[in-house]
Amino acid sequence: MLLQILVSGFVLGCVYGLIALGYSLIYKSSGLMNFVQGDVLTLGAFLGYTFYSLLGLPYWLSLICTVLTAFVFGLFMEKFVIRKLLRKSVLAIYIVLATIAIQYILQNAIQAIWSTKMLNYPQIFPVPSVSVAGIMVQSESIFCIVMSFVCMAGLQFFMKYTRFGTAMRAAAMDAKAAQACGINTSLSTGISWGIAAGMAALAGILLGPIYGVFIMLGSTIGRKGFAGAIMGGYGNMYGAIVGGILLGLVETLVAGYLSSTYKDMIAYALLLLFLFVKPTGIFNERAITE
Amino acid sequence: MKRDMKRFLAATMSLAMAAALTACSGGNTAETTAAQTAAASEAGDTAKEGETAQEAVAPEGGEFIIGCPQPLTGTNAQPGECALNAVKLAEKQFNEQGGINGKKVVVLSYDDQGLPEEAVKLATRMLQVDKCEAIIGSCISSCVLSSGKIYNDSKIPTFGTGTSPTWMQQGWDYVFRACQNNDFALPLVVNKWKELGVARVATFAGQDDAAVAGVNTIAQLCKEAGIEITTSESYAEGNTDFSGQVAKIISSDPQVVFISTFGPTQPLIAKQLRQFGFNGLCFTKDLYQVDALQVAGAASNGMAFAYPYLTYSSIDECDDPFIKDFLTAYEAEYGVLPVSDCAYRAYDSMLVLKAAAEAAGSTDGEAIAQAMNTLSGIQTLAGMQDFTQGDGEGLHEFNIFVIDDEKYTTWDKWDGTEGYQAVMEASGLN
Amino acid sequence: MVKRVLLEIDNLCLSFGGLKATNDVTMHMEQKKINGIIGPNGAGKTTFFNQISGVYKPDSGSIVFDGKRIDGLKPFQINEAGIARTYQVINLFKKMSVIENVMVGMHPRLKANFFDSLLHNKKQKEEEAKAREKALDLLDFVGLKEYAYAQAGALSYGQQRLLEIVRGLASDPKLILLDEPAAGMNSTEKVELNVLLRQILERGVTILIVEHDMKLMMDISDRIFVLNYGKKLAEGTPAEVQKNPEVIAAYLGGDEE
Amino acid sequence: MEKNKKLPVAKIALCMVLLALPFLFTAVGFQYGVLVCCFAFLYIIAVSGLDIDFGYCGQISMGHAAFFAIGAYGSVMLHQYFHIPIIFTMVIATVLAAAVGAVIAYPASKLVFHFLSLATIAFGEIVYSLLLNSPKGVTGNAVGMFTDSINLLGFSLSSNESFYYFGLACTAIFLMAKWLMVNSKVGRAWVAIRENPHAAGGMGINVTKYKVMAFAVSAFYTGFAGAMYAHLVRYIGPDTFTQKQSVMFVTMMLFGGTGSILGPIVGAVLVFSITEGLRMFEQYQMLIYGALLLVVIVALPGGVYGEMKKLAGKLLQKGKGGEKSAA
Repeated sequence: MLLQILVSGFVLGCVYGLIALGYSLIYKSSGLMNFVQGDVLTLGAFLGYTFYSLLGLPYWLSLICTVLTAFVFGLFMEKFVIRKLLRKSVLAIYIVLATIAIQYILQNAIQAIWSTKMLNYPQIFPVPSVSVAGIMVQSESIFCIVMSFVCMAGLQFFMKYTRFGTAMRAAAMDAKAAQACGINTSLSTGISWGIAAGMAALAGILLGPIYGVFIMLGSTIGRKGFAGAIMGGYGNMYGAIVGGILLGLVETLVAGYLSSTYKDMIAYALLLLFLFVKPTGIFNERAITE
Repeated sequence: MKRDMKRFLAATMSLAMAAALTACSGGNTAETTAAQTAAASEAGDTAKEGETAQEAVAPEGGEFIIGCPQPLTGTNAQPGECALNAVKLAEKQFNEQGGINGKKVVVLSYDDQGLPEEAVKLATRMLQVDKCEAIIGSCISSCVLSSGKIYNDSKIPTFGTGTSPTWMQQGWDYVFRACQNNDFALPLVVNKWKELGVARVATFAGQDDAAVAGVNTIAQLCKEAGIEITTSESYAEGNTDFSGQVAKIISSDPQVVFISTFGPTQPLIAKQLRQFGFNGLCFTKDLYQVDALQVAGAASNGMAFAYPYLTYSSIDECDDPFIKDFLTAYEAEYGVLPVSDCAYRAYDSMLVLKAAAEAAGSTDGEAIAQAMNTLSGIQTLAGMQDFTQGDGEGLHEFNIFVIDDEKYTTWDKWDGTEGYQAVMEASGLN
Repeated sequence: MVKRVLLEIDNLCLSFGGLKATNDVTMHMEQKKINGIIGPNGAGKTTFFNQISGVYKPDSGSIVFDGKRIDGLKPFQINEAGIARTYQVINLFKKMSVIENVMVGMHPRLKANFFDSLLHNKKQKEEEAKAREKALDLLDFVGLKEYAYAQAGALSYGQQRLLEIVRGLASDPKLILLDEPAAGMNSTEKVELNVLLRQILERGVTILIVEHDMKLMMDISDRIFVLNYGKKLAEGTPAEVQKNPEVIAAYLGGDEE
Repeated sequence: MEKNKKLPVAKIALCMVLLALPFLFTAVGFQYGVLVCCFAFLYIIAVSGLDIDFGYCGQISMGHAAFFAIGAYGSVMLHQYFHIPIIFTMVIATVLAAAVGAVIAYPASKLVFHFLSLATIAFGEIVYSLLLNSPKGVTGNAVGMFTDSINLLGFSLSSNESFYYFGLACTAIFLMAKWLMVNSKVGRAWVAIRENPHAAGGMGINVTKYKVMAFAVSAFYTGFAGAMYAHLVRYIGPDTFTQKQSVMFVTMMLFGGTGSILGPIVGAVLVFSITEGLRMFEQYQMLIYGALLLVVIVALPGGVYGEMKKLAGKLLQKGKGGEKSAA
């Protein structure tokens, strides 16, 4: 049973990690906080369902379409709301409130468009589940793990070594200084919000086959992803995945061995412990000192 | 200066709109309600009620206003929507046959978002502002529980559409139920377990009122029947991964798993139980919905439940003529079949309300309440309802359904088939 | 008048990851004198300054102020002990009015506790009135009285500098630390500053200035300490320091070693 | 700070209207308005408290529903299990909420924006799950708890009208207390911490102590509002105290404008009446609410009242023209 719990805790942790990557990316590249990640995940699940089941595109194509649509949604969200507010040099809390407003709009727009029925992905991989050390794991879950690590590595490489990635980090450190050396900061923040939305949608289309598609799919996972990002070290890409996996494992172990009723409570208590004792998280990330 | 003017306009605009919204929403008296329901109902609504009433027998005088608070947003939006559609369908059908006691039926719908606080606020609003004379209540038991007292004190007959026993134990004479009470259905389930020689049961429950009440009843009945509860796990609303709980359930080696959940969690728990290796018999508290069947697929085989009726993915699957008429009318009206059984619960409540009003010969609350205790043999989707036992409940016996080969069947038909053998074997019962 | 030492700093050391920002510095400062600390950029002046005002905690050594050890205390405790400070980069409360900025400076001296403030009782009302009046006097002292109710952020650069000094004086300190007060000032403003510092001295407040403007420090300070690479290079009257070969070498860039 | 030389006539007129409001509503046949006002009062108190914590002291809190719950459940449980008269249980529960606020504020005082908001979210979630699965079902878990209405000196406030006057009095007291606190040494210390915590420390303000004080005071306000809520609705369940409620408090505060006495009042009344008003759109209710919220945030980032104040300030400035504004 322990192995069973560890494997499924790891899978859940990777899902949290994927969301945490989005949070850390936005924080690292724009110093902002975005509450919409969870609902973009739901949007991704519904979009994936539409492309894959309704329009009948092959899975990999619907995956790309979903991520692109979400990327554009992230860009528009940044361009028409966040940048407008940033230009008005408004209190950071108003930007958070704007993302909460977008959250309400997104949740209810999804319900209006796709109705409240629970939708289902037909089987994606020929082999329904694979046995890992004697434990039957759904093949979609394994695909989800692989994609999480691919995203983590890709993002870390992108942020550290590519020209555009460094420009993003500079923009976050000090927008004025970055603009002084010719970095189009608004474009870089836009791209970072786009990538974050794309990744959340990716998590959505990955989770669709595992959990089914319904309105409230993303809300709790979004919050847990944020917790994972902080525990790993807010703004650090490795930290996001490690924090997410840690949270996933702790949650599943607590549910299995301690008590399932207080599972969430213990997870949040662990987060509080991290925040009070080591806010910079496992990777001691000081992306942006306030 | 231009930018300031724009900002000033925006500020006054939002002030003015807020005032207008409160005034018109609060102050709407009976006349505007028709316009309001027309505006609020989905696009799928057919022609204005006014015209259709003219051709059939026109209800002569006055209106019978029925309030219908349901969760139309949030996690329980799906059952809420089905319940509202069924009540609107009943409203249309009743008005075509001359309304109730000659009065035109007017249904006002509200969204309580599944929150008890909203239900309480709505209750005051429905009684004081919109003057509702009957309530087809929320399918969320905690909402019925929080607002029931207000309806009862104002002598307004209320039909809760939730299945938890709690809100019928408060001694409210004006609150009735025309759908399943878990405390009546679950003894059948435990008797079946005794029949099969089940000795070890595990339970898995949500944390909402109905789920917790269901698990407590099962625990009580099992203690009496000498069946051991190996473990009782729960999950927080919004969670989708139950691997920790499922692993614990399986390691406690139960013969049967009782699942007390609601809405989208049913297929998730079914899939994860099967995936982790438990292929034995499972019982769910409420109906195992048809959309859960589609999502979980083969994992739903071996899921049983005691319930008055089923939901169908196509009309011809249904063999009960009364339900068939309802489904055809529902599909004609909304273009889709009801996914959640809350549509049946709400429709039956309207049928019973109509029968009680006609028996009492008036739409007055007290008269209807008195007439209720004399009602029996009311033909509804759930079969014959009988309220003469005086406990305000219409349904007392149910049949047990099972899912075999991804389709609904009754327990008797399923008994002895090879699917039955496989599940019994997996449960260690033969 | 007997020469009483107000601030005794002995063998102060602080290093940031190997870099010795303050390297075994010993300084004794007399009361009612203008003490100046000079040194080339990066000599560790501000770091030394921040250890006195409690922003950094020294690794070793002691700071004794008016007979009491204060190294390692939190900034607000050091302020209560009687040391006020200004900042190199202006740190005013921009959205508050000018007079409020000054009244915030008086915070440690106001005795009203939470409940007095909640009830606005007689004791609190009197204290507030006295504080407001004192703030107006202080503002008048530097000629900012007419802007009392304007927003601090709206003042000119020079005026904000003066406000910061007055805010420091508001808590009746025994010692005020001025961090490069002359930065960005033209020559006439520097003369006015000199006059202002003398007036502050008359109010019985000892002054410690950190500045890298040699000429200004020479005619303002009574005693000068020279820092270089975190070490105390020299100490003495402006005349002595000017003649000191090591100081000249440090400034003209001809380092020994 | 506002100039307190308001015209006395306007003040008296306002009091008269507020006192007569219930009769006006019943005359017009809109008794529901009285209940709406009762809810508005308790939201004004809760949001004014949150404004002290954020608007003045600069500490964001996304978990204030937890204190709302401590006030509500504290009062109900004390009354139910210890049979203490309700008016005392309300006070005890409020003090309890403030104490818990102070305890949680101490470690949280060194956290900054993002981390502080997540810490408060986590605290809110912990309190919510404790309410839902309390040991031995003492909070009634999912079923919730019923309670009676307040009886003040033997006179029961069960009717909406009577609760209206109790609410009006409490709101007046709490707003007056906020005005007194804000226009004093404590208020100045808070604003200094909000403006520049580093410099505030340098000015002799014990930043941690004042941050904890601000958090505790705001928990006191929100706790009392929770107790009022419990005895107005006379039923409380865990679903009312979710993170959605905390977000509602923050939205009300920001909608009106922070750092002022009138801002939270305007915000609480406006947002509450808009959500009530949108009720007729049923399932599209939250969609329209989200869209409206977004439009107002982008158009009026300082909040409705905040922007009005700025605008009025500018008009005044232009009006005076000659006055020697700062060089």
